[in-house]
Amino acid sequence: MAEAAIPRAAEHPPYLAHHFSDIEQQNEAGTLGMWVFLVTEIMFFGGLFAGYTIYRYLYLPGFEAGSRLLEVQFGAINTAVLIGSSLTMALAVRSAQLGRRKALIGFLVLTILLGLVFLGVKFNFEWIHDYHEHLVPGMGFSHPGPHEPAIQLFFCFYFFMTGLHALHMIVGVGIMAVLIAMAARGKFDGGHYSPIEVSGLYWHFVDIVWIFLFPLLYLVGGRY
Amino acid sequence: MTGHVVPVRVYVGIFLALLVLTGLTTGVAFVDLGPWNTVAALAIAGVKMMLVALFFMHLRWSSSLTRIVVLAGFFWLAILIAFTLTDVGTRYWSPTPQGWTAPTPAPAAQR
Amino acid sequence: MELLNPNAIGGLLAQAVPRWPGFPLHPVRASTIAEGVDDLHFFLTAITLFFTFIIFTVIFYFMVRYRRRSADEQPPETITNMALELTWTLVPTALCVVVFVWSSSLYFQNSRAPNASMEIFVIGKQWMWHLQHPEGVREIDELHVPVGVPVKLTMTSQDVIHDFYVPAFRVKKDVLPGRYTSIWFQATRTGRFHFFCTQYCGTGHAVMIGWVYVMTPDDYAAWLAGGTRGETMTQAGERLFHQYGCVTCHVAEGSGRGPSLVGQFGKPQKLRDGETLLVDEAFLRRAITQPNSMPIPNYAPVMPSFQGQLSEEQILQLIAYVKSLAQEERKGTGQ
Amino acid sequence: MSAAVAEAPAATRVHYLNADYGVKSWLLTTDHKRIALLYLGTITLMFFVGGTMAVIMRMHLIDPAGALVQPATYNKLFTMHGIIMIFFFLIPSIPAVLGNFLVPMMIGARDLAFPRINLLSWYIFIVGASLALYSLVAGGVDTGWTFYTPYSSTYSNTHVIPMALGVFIAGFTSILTGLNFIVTIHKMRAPGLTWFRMPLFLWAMYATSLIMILGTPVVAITIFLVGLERLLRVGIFDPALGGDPLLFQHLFWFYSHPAVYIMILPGMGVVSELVTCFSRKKIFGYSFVAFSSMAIAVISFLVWGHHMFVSGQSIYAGLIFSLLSFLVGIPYAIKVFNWTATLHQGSISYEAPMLYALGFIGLFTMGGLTGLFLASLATDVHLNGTYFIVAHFHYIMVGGAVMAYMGGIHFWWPKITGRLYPDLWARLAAAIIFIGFNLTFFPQFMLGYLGMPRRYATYPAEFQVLNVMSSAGATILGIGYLIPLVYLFWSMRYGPIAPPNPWRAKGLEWQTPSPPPTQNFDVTPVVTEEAYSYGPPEAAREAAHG
Repeated sequence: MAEAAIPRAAEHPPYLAHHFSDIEQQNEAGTLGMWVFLVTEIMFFGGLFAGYTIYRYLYLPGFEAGSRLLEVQFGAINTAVLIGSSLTMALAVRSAQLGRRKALIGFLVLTILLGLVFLGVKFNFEWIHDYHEHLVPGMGFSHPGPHEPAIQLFFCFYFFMTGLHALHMIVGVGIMAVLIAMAARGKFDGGHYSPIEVSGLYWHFVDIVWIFLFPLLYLVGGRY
Repeated sequence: MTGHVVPVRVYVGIFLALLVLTGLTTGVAFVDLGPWNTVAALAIAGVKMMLVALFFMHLRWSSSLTRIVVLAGFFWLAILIAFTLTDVGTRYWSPTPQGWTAPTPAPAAQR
Repeated sequence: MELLNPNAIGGLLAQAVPRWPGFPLHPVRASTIAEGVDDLHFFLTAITLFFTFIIFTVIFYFMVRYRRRSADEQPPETITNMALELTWTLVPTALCVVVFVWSSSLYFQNSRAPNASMEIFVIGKQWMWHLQHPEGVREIDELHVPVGVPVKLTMTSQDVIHDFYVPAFRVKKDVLPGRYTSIWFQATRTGRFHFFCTQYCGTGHAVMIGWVYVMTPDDYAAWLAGGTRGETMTQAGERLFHQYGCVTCHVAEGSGRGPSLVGQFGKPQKLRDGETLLVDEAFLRRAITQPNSMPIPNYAPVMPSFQGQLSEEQILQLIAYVKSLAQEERKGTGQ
Repeated sequence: MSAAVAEAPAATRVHYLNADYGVKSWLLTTDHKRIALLYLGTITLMFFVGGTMAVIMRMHLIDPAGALVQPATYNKLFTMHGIIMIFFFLIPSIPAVLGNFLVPMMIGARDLAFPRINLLSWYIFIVGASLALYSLVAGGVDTGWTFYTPYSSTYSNTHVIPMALGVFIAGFTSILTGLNFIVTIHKMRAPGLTWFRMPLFLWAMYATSLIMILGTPVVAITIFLVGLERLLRVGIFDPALGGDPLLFQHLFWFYSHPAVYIMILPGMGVVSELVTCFSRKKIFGYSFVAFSSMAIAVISFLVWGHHMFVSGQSIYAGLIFSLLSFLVGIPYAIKVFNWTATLHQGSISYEAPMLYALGFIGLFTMGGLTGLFLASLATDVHLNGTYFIVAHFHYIMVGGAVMAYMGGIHFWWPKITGRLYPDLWARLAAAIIFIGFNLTFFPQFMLGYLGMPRRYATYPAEFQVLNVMSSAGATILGIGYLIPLVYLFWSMRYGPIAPPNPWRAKGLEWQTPSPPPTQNFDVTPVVTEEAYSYGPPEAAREAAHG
């Protein structure tokens, strides 16, 4: 059988999968694969955004009343925290590109920390607080007032959307941990940074989802 | 063999811009602009998304195929929302907007 | 909007179809719109059979004519014929647009209930139909209507989605919980016709069927008189209007905390956010169950929601009473 | 074309089937060909599970008062039949089996872009399928495959949550498979294989993958919300909270109508391959057929409202959806006419795959044209929810997708197993299926027009004659599907050894020995000609044009 076609082990770096002809093709495939996956995520969150838009159109006063029950300062802080983690992630990708392992690990750790801060603020200061305020649908929701059913609908959306987003954050933090372990073992030294770049795309996407969630949930109809 | 490396100051610049925009959108929410509040909030969120996508996600330096994929994602989301709104939005338009007239009294009532 | 006269074109076609004894080719035509819908149906059947016939015969001809005669036979080159491609793109498109215009004009024409049509209220409940005449007669799984009189059914469901379908009248509409949907028909023949529930609604979906009895006006009047004489819907509505304290706010002269309901039904009502809605059954139902989702200018949104306290039947009776207020007001001004 | 590969007898040559043995080699394989066979086994099992339910239902409907089962059981039967046949057989059938096997080979690659994700999709499919089977064994679901709320979320007391979870998980199979195909077709084509030299099967796979990745997530989140609403007793579809019952239908049909195209588009890709190979001619209007696949992928997302014409949707939205539903039919007309024109002046041979392809064209034409009745508002009011709809979508799915799937399995069987099946039996089975199918579903068109509603366990007596005819057809159809099961298994052991290219077809997949080696091609092929270059050989054509 002709061996020339299949690159021999010498020019066959460990991270080049057998079915790709060269590293360029593998990287492009990885990036395109992640972007296509992010499109499926846009549609996945899209189902909830569509439902939110319809009910906001139908019950605007109720949604505005529901939105005012949320603390906007925690939302703003969380947005800033997440944008910060996007910065550290971008810097992590950059240091991976330049092959600086220590900086890469440092920025990845920073990204995880900021992610955990976001989840901490979300869980301790918002969800627990809402639970005590009886604002969690299905767990003793009661908010007597004119728009009671519409407010409950709003909180259904609030918990579904932020819950799904938090789930994606947890998965992202898990990915970062794996990357740190691999980086520590020097897997990304030889200029092979595609896994970092792809995880970065995922993380930035989760940040973009929150960039839309924050105004739609916290600022709908204004705070005056 | 590295992809496009972006200088740190560009990243930090984008980061600060995003923080400013977050502050802006929160601030604008405290000003009563009526329906314009929603438009402002979404516009600012759109600008922030473009910043993150173009610079942090390197969309600005990536192939046109990737850009088409991203646009397709948002276009399909727009299809879902727009077509559902065509139903919800026009549901209570009664086909004949003229008023209602009492039914001719049923035959029994005449006798 | 009536570009094509649906009845003229299809009429000829319908006559051409032979009447098979005992093996009905089309369901009984017992309402004014049945003719038009059947004509469109036959036109579409004709298109289907025509194109199917073309495709089948061309394929059979090619199969016989160009069957492989020797193992390594070499057929000539395929030449792309742009003209042919365009014809079988534009012709189907044109056909589709024609059928679209015809069916949409027919549909819009059929979707408008004539003005003074007789009103009947239908409540779908898991696996039975309550049908209520304004005169107070209540029927289960049966509907008596006079022939030749347009009848408008205002329908709602107490639990899941049902669907009221009378094949003979070619009318069908889902019956939704929490909302009114309506259909209308004008029977053209007396007799007994099936009605079905055609939206899956659980175990008894298949037994949620019944009969529409179309009677001559005299028989209908006799039946109506003989029916169980309870209070009419309007009287029941008035009783509820007082029992639930509506009268304390909705004072007739308009001096109460709520707007006066006299003469309101059927008129457009401007909401606080500028939208104008026609005050019809759906508007009143939303006002009763979710009063604050539709704030009225210069009235405080203090009305409590009656969601859950009033049954669907009671809401319908209240609406019938509010309609009667509009009727009296007109009669008052009429004299 | 690359030089003909030196042919060593299959028994001694190393190919993907005998390269490795043992259960681990199958359960941990990342070879797209083995994963395709894993899918083949799984969905064949699911097909016969769903099929038995269909036969029971048809036997039940012989008697207007219901001959076999209680109404509650009948409701579970048609629900499970729908769910298993759609989510666990039809949607994965051609993309996961034939697509997985052929996409890398047709573009001259060694494997899909993400082999490990490919194996992960099969495991996700297994988890989803076992959840569905658990729900079936535990007592079944009676919400209809459409899961309409508020019945599915509040009123049904059957095992909706495990089934909803099963469908939710199985959705990710489609998403990951679609993602794999899109990246593979974009990034891993052989040198010289431009987009317009690709076989039309790949165009169909690409269009189907677009629908899979853009539509499936929406139904995944919708079905997840139904499960959540059952769990927490509160949710966005709850009418008591002012939830809009139509919102679920919008979100559900946004995916579920394009899902119908996920089922039929791959079938059209297969038929394009079969018609060209067995009439030994280049496809008529290649770019028209290719672009109509893409047009279908796009327009299919704009038409879902025609499922809701009578559901209380506003009549203005109905107008928009009706016009677009008419326009989505045009690309199908183009495809059917182009296939028919391909037969012109061809040299047509009638092996079993060709019989399935011709059957497909005929039945799909009828199925597609009856769609016009349902796209037009006035007639849809009368026909919605009746057996006319059942007949329409069975003509498309069984007459179309399953016939094409059978044709594809028979056409590539020599390449997959290296064995030839007995062609006489195969033609007999194709004929039986064609006859049984028509006898089953044509009477249902008339039942529908006469007004018999669907999903009825008992029905008025005047519909009995047509129902008995339909039940008779169902038995013939059932037998027709059993026959291939027998002779295909037989052929795996006793069938004659297949040459690399038994049908003298032109695709890249026929340039490797059958069954192909694990790495598909020893030398990555270079493509120099257009797809289906069945015409006279290169030199003769120059002379003709010279």
